[in-house]
Amino acid sequence: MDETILDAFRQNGLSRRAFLKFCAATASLLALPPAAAAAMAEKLASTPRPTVIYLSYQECTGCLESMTRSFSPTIEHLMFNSISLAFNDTLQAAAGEAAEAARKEAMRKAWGKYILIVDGAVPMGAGGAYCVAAGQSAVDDLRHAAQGAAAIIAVGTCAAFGGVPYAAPNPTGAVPVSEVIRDRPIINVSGCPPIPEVMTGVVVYYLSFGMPALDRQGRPLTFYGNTIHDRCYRRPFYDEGRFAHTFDDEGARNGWCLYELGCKGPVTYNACATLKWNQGTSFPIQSGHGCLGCSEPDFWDKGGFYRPLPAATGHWPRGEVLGGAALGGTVVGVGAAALARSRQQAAAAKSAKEVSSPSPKEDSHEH
Amino acid sequence: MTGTDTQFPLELNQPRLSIQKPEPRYDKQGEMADTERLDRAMRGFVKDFGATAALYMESCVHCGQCAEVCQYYVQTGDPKYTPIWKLEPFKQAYKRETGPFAPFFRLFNLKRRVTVRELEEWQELIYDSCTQCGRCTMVCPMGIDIASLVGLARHGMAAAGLVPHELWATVERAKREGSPLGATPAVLKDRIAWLEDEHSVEIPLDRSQADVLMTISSIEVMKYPQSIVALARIMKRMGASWTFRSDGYEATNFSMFAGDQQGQREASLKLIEAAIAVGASVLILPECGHAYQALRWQGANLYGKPLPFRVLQIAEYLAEGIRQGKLQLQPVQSSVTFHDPCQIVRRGGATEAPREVLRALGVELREMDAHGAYNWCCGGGGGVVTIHRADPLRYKTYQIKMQQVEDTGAEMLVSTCSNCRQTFDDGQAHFHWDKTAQSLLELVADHLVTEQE
Amino acid sequence: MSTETDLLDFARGPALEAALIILVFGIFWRLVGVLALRRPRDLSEPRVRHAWLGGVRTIFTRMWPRREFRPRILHWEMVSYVFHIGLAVVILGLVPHILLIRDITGLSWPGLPTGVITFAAGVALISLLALLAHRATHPVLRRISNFDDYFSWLLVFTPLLTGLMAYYHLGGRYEDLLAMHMLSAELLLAWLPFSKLAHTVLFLFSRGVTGTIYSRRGAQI
Amino acid sequence: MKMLDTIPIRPAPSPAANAPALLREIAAALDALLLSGRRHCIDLGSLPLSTADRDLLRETLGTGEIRMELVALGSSRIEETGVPGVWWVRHSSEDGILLTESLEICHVPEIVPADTTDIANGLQRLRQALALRESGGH
Repeated sequence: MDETILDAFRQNGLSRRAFLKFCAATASLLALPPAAAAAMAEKLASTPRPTVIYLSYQECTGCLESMTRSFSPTIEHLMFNSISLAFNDTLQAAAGEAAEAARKEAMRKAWGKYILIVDGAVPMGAGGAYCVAAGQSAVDDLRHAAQGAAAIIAVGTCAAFGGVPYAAPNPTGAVPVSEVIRDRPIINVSGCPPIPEVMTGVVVYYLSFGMPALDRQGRPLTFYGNTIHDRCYRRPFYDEGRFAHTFDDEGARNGWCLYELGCKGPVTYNACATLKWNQGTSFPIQSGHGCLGCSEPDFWDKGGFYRPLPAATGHWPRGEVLGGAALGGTVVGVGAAALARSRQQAAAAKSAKEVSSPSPKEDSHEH
Repeated sequence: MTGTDTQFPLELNQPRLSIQKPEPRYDKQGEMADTERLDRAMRGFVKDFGATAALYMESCVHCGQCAEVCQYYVQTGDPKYTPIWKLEPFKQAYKRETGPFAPFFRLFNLKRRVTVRELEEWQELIYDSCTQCGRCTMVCPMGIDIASLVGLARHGMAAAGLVPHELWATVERAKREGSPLGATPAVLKDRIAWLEDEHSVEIPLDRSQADVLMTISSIEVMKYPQSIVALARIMKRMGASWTFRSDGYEATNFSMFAGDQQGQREASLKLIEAAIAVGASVLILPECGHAYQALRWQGANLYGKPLPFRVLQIAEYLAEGIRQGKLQLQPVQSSVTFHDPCQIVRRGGATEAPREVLRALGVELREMDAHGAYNWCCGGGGGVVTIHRADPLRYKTYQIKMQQVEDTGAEMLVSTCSNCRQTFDDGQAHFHWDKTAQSLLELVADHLVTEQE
Repeated sequence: MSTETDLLDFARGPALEAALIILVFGIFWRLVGVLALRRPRDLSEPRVRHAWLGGVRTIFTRMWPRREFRPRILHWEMVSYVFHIGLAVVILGLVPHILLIRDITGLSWPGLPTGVITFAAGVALISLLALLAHRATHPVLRRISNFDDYFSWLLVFTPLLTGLMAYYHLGGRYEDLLAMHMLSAELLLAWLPFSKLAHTVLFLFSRGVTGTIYSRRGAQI
Repeated sequence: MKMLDTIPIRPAPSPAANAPALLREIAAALDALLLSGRRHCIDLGSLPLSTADRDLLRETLGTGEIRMELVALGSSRIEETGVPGVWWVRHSSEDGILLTESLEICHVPEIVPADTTDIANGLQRLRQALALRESGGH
């Protein structure tokens, strides 16, 4: 198993030129400085091909669907040239007990060194009974697999932040991977789904340079370092104050900013605006729809996809609540005034008594 | 003399110029415990607080602009003369006692109780250094009528016996004798008889019925008797049915300055009742600023119902006479500048009447740079002119006025308030100035078209 | 799940609601508490009828100092104006603000380019600093200023600063800065009714009352 | 109901904003190449380039003398521009999708010269072929 990645390339009949091209394309994708392509080439040329275990829990397979559409580096390159994908329910040919046996064997051989990719949230409710495969609950399975992992990549918002299963009312008690595993490095690759090139890119980056720099949400800064808003081609319209107010108005036709239509771009960290989707074809905002903020925690529960960002998240009845506050203020104000008036009256009465019986000292004044 | 401090004897009859730097002092009337004094101050202050005053107290944003238009701050540069600062203890008392958050402030003691010490210290600010001229009202971006609040503060000070001695003594005398300067009914009768004799004019007194009840400032009786003669000659020319009443003649109301509401009301009621007794349709106030404030604008409110007669300041009456053709005047061959008495013009609204009269006199009117509602005060209003210890400060503020008058280059200075006139005379003597303030009334009397024409 | 976005959600949700409730409650408390005090009718004979018109006029005329007063106050009045206009442009011109107002009140109007907003905010910040320096050094202002003045200053300054920082991502991530911005603005809203900042409402009443009283007397006001 | 394709969509206008800065960077890189032999690479994919930007770049740099096509993991085009030493490199995938586009400022792009191992491997294959030919040629 000590075959390097470059070796794998050569075995597949590819020249060093192809390898260099792969590195250049990947470095460009990772937005690394061009010089890093050379460094990456050097590192990958000497790095053993790692074993990857891909586990799926409460998920929709959307992330894997997305990943297989990566065009640079392609999933094929990853699988055939860069990594040894030892287990994936969906992609592998084997099934049932044969698959389980293959997985156990792969994990045993690469124990402590393999990369664990987790897709989906982990249900904790009912003792983990909401997701059981081969007689083992997802949470137990994850705990076991994590023990032998060098690093964990939590792919998709479900694995990274809980995602859809975690959304209120979270009937299965779903949690993200980071709440189950706390003693292994975890890279969160969020998104619903994540951008395909981001998923494959993160794997290549990890192989080339080890743990990437992460943001506070545990996401690689390379892809999640900027908000959609900051990289959005419609940003100039935001700055000029030109907005679409409905999806079919003049502003929408002119391609103006979708902020007023609930775009969450300003608080969403992802690479959609630069890498785009479907081989760089487009991304939601370019297609005329605001960003949902799918790579952010709790994006389902943030007050509504079409509510503008600065709008209040709560759905409280504005008129009633504020009217009630006004009424309450009025009542308290009247009360305070009534109290003040009664004190005034008491003061006036006391002063009147003093005047009607003048103090002898004041009276005895003579010149 | 119980009730006043014997260490600083009152020298009311001394010529004003003999007063040399008085020692700084706090005056107190009556013997009472500090707590009692404080209680009275707060009650006196709080009991009259209405929505308007409360609104003012709530609105200050501490911008400090009032200081920049106040003659005391402008002339001294001392921040304690900032108009709104003069109300500081009262603002605090208001917040604690009457404001909408008062129960809250009391509960948590967020606005602590004002002390008697503070009130003593503030005596100078409430009385000596505020003529209630209301210039600050005109600049306040929040429109706070600071002068009226000073009036309310004085209610509290008076109730607590914390009035400067001379002002207090003046009020006491007015209450006792019916006049602050000793113009008792007897003195008035004497004076009138003597003036009738001396100037061969008829000055009606105590007629039972008259259209016009004429009132007088005791300053005029004692210092400017020629004013009474002028009045009589003009009233005769206008053919008016008028009279003075010995039961209601004193237009000055020093109780208002001191903050003694009871006294203020009594003084006003005398005039009102006299006017009603003679069946007057018009009550004429003399050349006196605060009299206008007291009766024209506060009289009905103290009386409790609208007054059954009109209240006019003499200049307004003269202007009416001119308009109706009852007064023909000879032109005055001179340039004139007019000093607006604060309480008649800025705070009284009679801005045009005196100017109408001046126009009828054909003078060349040279307005001061700031005039009308934006005029600088002479420095003697609000009872300040009675307070001896305030003299050095008053002279400083008076310099603004002198400069203003000089800047116009007018030959003659005219006003229509004997209190201003008294302040001008005093300032003139102090600074050896060559300008004498003239009475508008006397100027008119001196320029009546002669009988034959 | 993560505290930083929770903070923003808190700012956009419960904190905003609480601030608005306190704002409305406090303003009514203060206004009614004042206006429900005794308001004796003025029995003196008015010189001018419909004096309230003068009150309304005074609300506007008192926006600018009279010629007689200008030499001594105009310069700082201008600084204060620059601040107020800058603040108004920022509050009423920035689209996110308009959206928030629309969300609460249903009212909406066109926004201004962010360049204009940034400029206005910068100008407002600088003028605020100048006003603070003025307050801290001018003898009159030093004398009459209290906790309210300085704290209110801080509460106005902070949202402006955090707003600019959020827009330019200075000193933190956008959502944190946005949360700080919203929370500081909410603190401002909650503080407003109980402080000098209530002049935003009170000025109408105090100017109007004085204008009415003196118009009634026929005085220039 | 309006047909979707009848809704007029106008692309946002985009002026050439970045090209001038890029051209200055290229000039500086050529300076460095002449002085110290240091190579430089500009990843065009990492910059927001409008059509106008591209046109300006193309127009200014012009077309040079060498045009190469590399066929490995899809095709790549390596062209010298009208400014010698400035190479326009475009890597595409097997599906013909552009993967990365860069400007390389160097004598020859690194990907062009044959690698020693590849040469050795090729030599080995050549020898095997020769041996096969010699042994089986007759």
